[in-house]
Amino acid sequence: MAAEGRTFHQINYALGQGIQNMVRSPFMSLIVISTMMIALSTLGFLLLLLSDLNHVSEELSTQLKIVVFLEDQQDINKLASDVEAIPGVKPPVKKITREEAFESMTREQPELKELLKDNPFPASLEVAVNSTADMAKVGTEIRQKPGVEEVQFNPELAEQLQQVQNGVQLVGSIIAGILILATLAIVVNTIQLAVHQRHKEIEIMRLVGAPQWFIRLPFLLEGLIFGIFSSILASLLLVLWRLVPYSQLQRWFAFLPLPDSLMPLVSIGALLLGTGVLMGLLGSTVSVHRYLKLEYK
Amino acid sequence: MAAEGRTFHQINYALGQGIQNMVRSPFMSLIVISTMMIALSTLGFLLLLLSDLNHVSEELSTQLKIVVFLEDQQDINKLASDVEAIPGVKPPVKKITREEAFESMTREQPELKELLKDNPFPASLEVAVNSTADMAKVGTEIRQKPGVEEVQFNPELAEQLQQVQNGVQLVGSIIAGILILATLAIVVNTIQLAVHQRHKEIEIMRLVGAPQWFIRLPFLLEGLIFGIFSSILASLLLVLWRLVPYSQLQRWFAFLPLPDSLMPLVSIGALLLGTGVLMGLLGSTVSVHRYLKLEYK
Amino acid sequence: MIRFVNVSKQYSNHTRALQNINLEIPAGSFTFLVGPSGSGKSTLIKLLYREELATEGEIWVLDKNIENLSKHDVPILRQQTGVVFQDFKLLTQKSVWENVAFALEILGVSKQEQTKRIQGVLELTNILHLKDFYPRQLSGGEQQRVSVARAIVNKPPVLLADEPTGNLDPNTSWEIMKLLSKIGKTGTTVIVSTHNYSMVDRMKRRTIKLEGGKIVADIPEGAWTHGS
Amino acid sequence: MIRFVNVSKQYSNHTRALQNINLEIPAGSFTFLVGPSGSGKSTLIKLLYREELATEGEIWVLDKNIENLSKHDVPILRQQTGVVFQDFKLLTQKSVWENVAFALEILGVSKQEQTKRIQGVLELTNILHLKDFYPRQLSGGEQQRVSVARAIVNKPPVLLADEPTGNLDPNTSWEIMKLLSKIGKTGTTVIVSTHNYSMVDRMKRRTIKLEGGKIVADIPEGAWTHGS
Ligand SMILES: Nc1ncnc2c1ncn2[C@@H]1O[C@H](COP(=O)(O)OP(=O)(O)OP(=O)(O)O)[C@@H](O)[C@H]1O
Ligand SMILES: Nc1ncnc2c1ncn2[C@@H]1O[C@H](COP(=O)(O)OP(=O)(O)OP(=O)(O)O)[C@@H](O)[C@H]1O
Ligand SMILES: [Mg+2]
Ligand SMILES: [Mg+2]
Repeated sequence: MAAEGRTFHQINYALGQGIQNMVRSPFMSLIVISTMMIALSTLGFLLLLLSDLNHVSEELSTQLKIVVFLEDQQDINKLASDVEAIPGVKPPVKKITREEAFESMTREQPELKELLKDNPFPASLEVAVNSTADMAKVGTEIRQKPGVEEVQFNPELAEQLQQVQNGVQLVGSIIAGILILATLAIVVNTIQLAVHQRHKEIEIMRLVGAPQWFIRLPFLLEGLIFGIFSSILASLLLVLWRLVPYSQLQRWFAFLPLPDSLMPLVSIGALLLGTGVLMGLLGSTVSVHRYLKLEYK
Repeated sequence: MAAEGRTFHQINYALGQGIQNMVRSPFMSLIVISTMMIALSTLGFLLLLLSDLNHVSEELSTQLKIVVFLEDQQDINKLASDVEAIPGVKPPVKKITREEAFESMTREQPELKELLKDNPFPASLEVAVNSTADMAKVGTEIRQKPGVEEVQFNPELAEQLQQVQNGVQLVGSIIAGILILATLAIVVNTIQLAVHQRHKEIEIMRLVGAPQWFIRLPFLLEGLIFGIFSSILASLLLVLWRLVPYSQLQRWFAFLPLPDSLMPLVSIGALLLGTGVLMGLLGSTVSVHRYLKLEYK
Repeated sequence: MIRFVNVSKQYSNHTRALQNINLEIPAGSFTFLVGPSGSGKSTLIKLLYREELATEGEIWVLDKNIENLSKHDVPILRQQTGVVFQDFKLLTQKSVWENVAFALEILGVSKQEQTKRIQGVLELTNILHLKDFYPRQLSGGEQQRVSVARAIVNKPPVLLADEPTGNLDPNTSWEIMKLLSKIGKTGTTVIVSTHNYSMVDRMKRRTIKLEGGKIVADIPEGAWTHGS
Repeated sequence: MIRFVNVSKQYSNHTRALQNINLEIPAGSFTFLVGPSGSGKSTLIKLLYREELATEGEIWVLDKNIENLSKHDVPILRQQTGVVFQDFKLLTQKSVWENVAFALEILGVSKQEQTKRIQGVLELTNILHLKDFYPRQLSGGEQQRVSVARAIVNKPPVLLADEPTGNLDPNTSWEIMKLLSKIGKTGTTVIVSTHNYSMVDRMKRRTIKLEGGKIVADIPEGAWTHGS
């Protein structure tokens, strides 16, 4: 029991040391945190951009619609729900009755109204798909439904859009991968330099008889705190970007369906936190190890 | 004269110190150089990617052509050279004579050959433009030339492509800007940490009477060498990327006109060298200054 | 008991700092180590807490051949060995009090007990008024006394002091030396290297004289002058 | 000539290290500075090469009030002042030879002249055989002698030695002290702080005794014992 009490006391002390070290070397803490923050926010910024691009191209692809013309006297509601049931279709399917079609056509060209006695326009459905890749498949399936007069869509355009999407994703993943590696290396390097500054201290602690875990623990805690601080700061930077310059962009590119929600920031923030903490811990473990593994002569 | 001789000798010594310091702290030099290399190569990689994307979209846009049909009995060569003279046109203009048109049409649909006695196809020109933005202007100008029967092109498609190009460039510039700032900050931070390791040494040199320039010069030289080394290494990494994984990408994306040349690497390498050297010098100047500006008590 | 058996130490630059040392130091005894600059005094002391490893021979401390200690056991050896380092080796980021406390924290001594003990040694070494200062704010002699305080605060069975009065005036030196000698009387084995020959003459304790890495004299009730 | 006029020094933590010091030290003289640990000896020396600035008063060195030196002039003052630091202050990344050479490089002395002079001082301090070693490879006393060598190599008009024999055995201490005294005879103003009272007794030079930051004795042909 006494031994346990001691250990608890010691752990407490060692953790306190971590905080103390940070506070007493503000310059070093500042540099490490700012470097980590910069690396993480660059990473986060890129991930956010990719997520936005993805959103845009997805939005664009749902603007590509399959138009389904119905045979006369068909129940538009029933067909609509049939179509909605097809996998890959993004509900709701938009229904345009014969009357609505007449309305909209004559509104565009009022002179038609006089020329036409009868309503020549068929009822139709506008079907959006979840992914442009499914368009051809969905189109063919709809064509086989009873009561469908004609199906119109542009498979080449869909395919091209799909290719652009794939390209963006590929390039994005390459950049993200490289950036993740770069961030990792930079953070570990920075922490190594920071720990190197203290190698004399580590040496003295060893000479005075401090056990390895006792020396290591404060550094681990520091790494953890560095990770938490820097990732939170990086996330705040992203929120700031989203709130100010980004909304300017949205105004300029009004024709692009740029996403509005702050949702992706939550998951990116979580990712940054995870990465930051992991890198902080990893960095300090690796670096302290350098000085602890030295032979006890 | 004696004074000058001294100064030369001293400069020599101070520069030698820069080299000596690097060699005698291999760990620090390694960390600084590798961090700079990583930051610079990430930057360079991105710039390369942007230049490639630009190339691709430019190539794609020259694949969008204006087709010019000629009136009968017109001199195709003369019109072609007239058209080539229009600013914005990318020479050479491709000439398709009536015979060639007949040939190519009947090759596609052999049954035509029997149906047609006469050759109904007009001669035509295929005109590429340097920039899709010019397409409408060039098209209108060609239409006004004597002997032109009809001009066909798709201004909407051109405009869309132009928008995509603009988008890529904007996003690319934002990323590049952010990355440049991030690289700058990280490099300066790293050098600051490295110099901080030596602040005791700097202090001793000051106490022994070394003038400021004498202390500063070795650090400047070190910064310079760090910059040169790391940017050369970063450029080599880019060449490596271009030689191995990139050619794999070229094979996969055979349908995209990915550039082949190593030319952009030259300018990017030069840019990295400039950035690296500048950041190295800046970083060490700033950091040493921290310790030199301390009041002489 | 401390025992050296045929111990030699050659540094990596081929300096032969100790040559074939054989020595027995009984538990609870007090021993001076003297000799000219560079004769191997610090090296001998460094071997005892494993800052350096002997090139040859066996070194027995607290019934263990410390040349064969496992990674895990080295910190324990050092916890049982108080060392006054020739260059003090204070933690620059910690105050005087915290530097001394560190030696107790690694043993898990309770805060209450710590306060009592630290207060005690800082009074003994006459630096209690400096307890909140950092090493860089102290004079040379004050730093040296912090190093002494840290070495003795956990009452180690072995106490090694390398030139513990080099930066102290004669009166303070005498106080510190009396302190070390008193600690020796409580069962602690004390080894003190020194250049202060008037002190050695005055203390009349066993004195071992090194020269060129060899023991050239071992006088039971030593006086410097006997050795030279 | 060195002159202190009403000099006081209070450190940022309110320690009053020197109080109202008035002192004249003629050019080319040799002066001991003694006093208990923490009495202000190092502070007085630090004021003379501007490691610290006085809180009050004027300090004249080489005909200048060094309290008002411009940024540009401080390095020049330091080039004219050889200092043996109490904690040596050697450049860890440089060998013994390079450490000593550094003091000449900042003056732009030619390589040839350097070799001659460095060789000379390393012989005088008896560490020529260590010239290629780094400070961490030296014993305490050896490091101290490197610091002495660096301080005297450029024959400065002022030589300040702060406890230059604290890590040296009596024989070596005596050699070093004789060396400093000899330098004093060539017109250099020498100030030596020391705890080695037998040395002071033996040298019979002017001795200034500090206590609590005040001058409590100033004996022309001083002996420690007179002061206390
Ligand atoms: N780390 C080292 N590497 C190489 N040589 C060393 C090292 N430490 C000490 N030496 C050399 O070993 C010899 C003995 O050194 P040591 O420090 O034991 O002497 P010392 O008796 O303590 O001297 P001093 O009284 O000057 O402190 C010296 O010649 C010294 O140069
Ligand atoms: N940088 C500093 N900041 C605050 N206080 C200091 C500083 N340097 C010295 N002191 C204090 O000033 C007083 C005089 O110190 P100084 O170093 O001059 O003493 P000293 O006479 O050289 O002593 P020693 O013989 O122990 O070296 C001491 O009480 C010391 O604690
Ligand atoms: Mg020693
Ligand atoms: Mg002092």
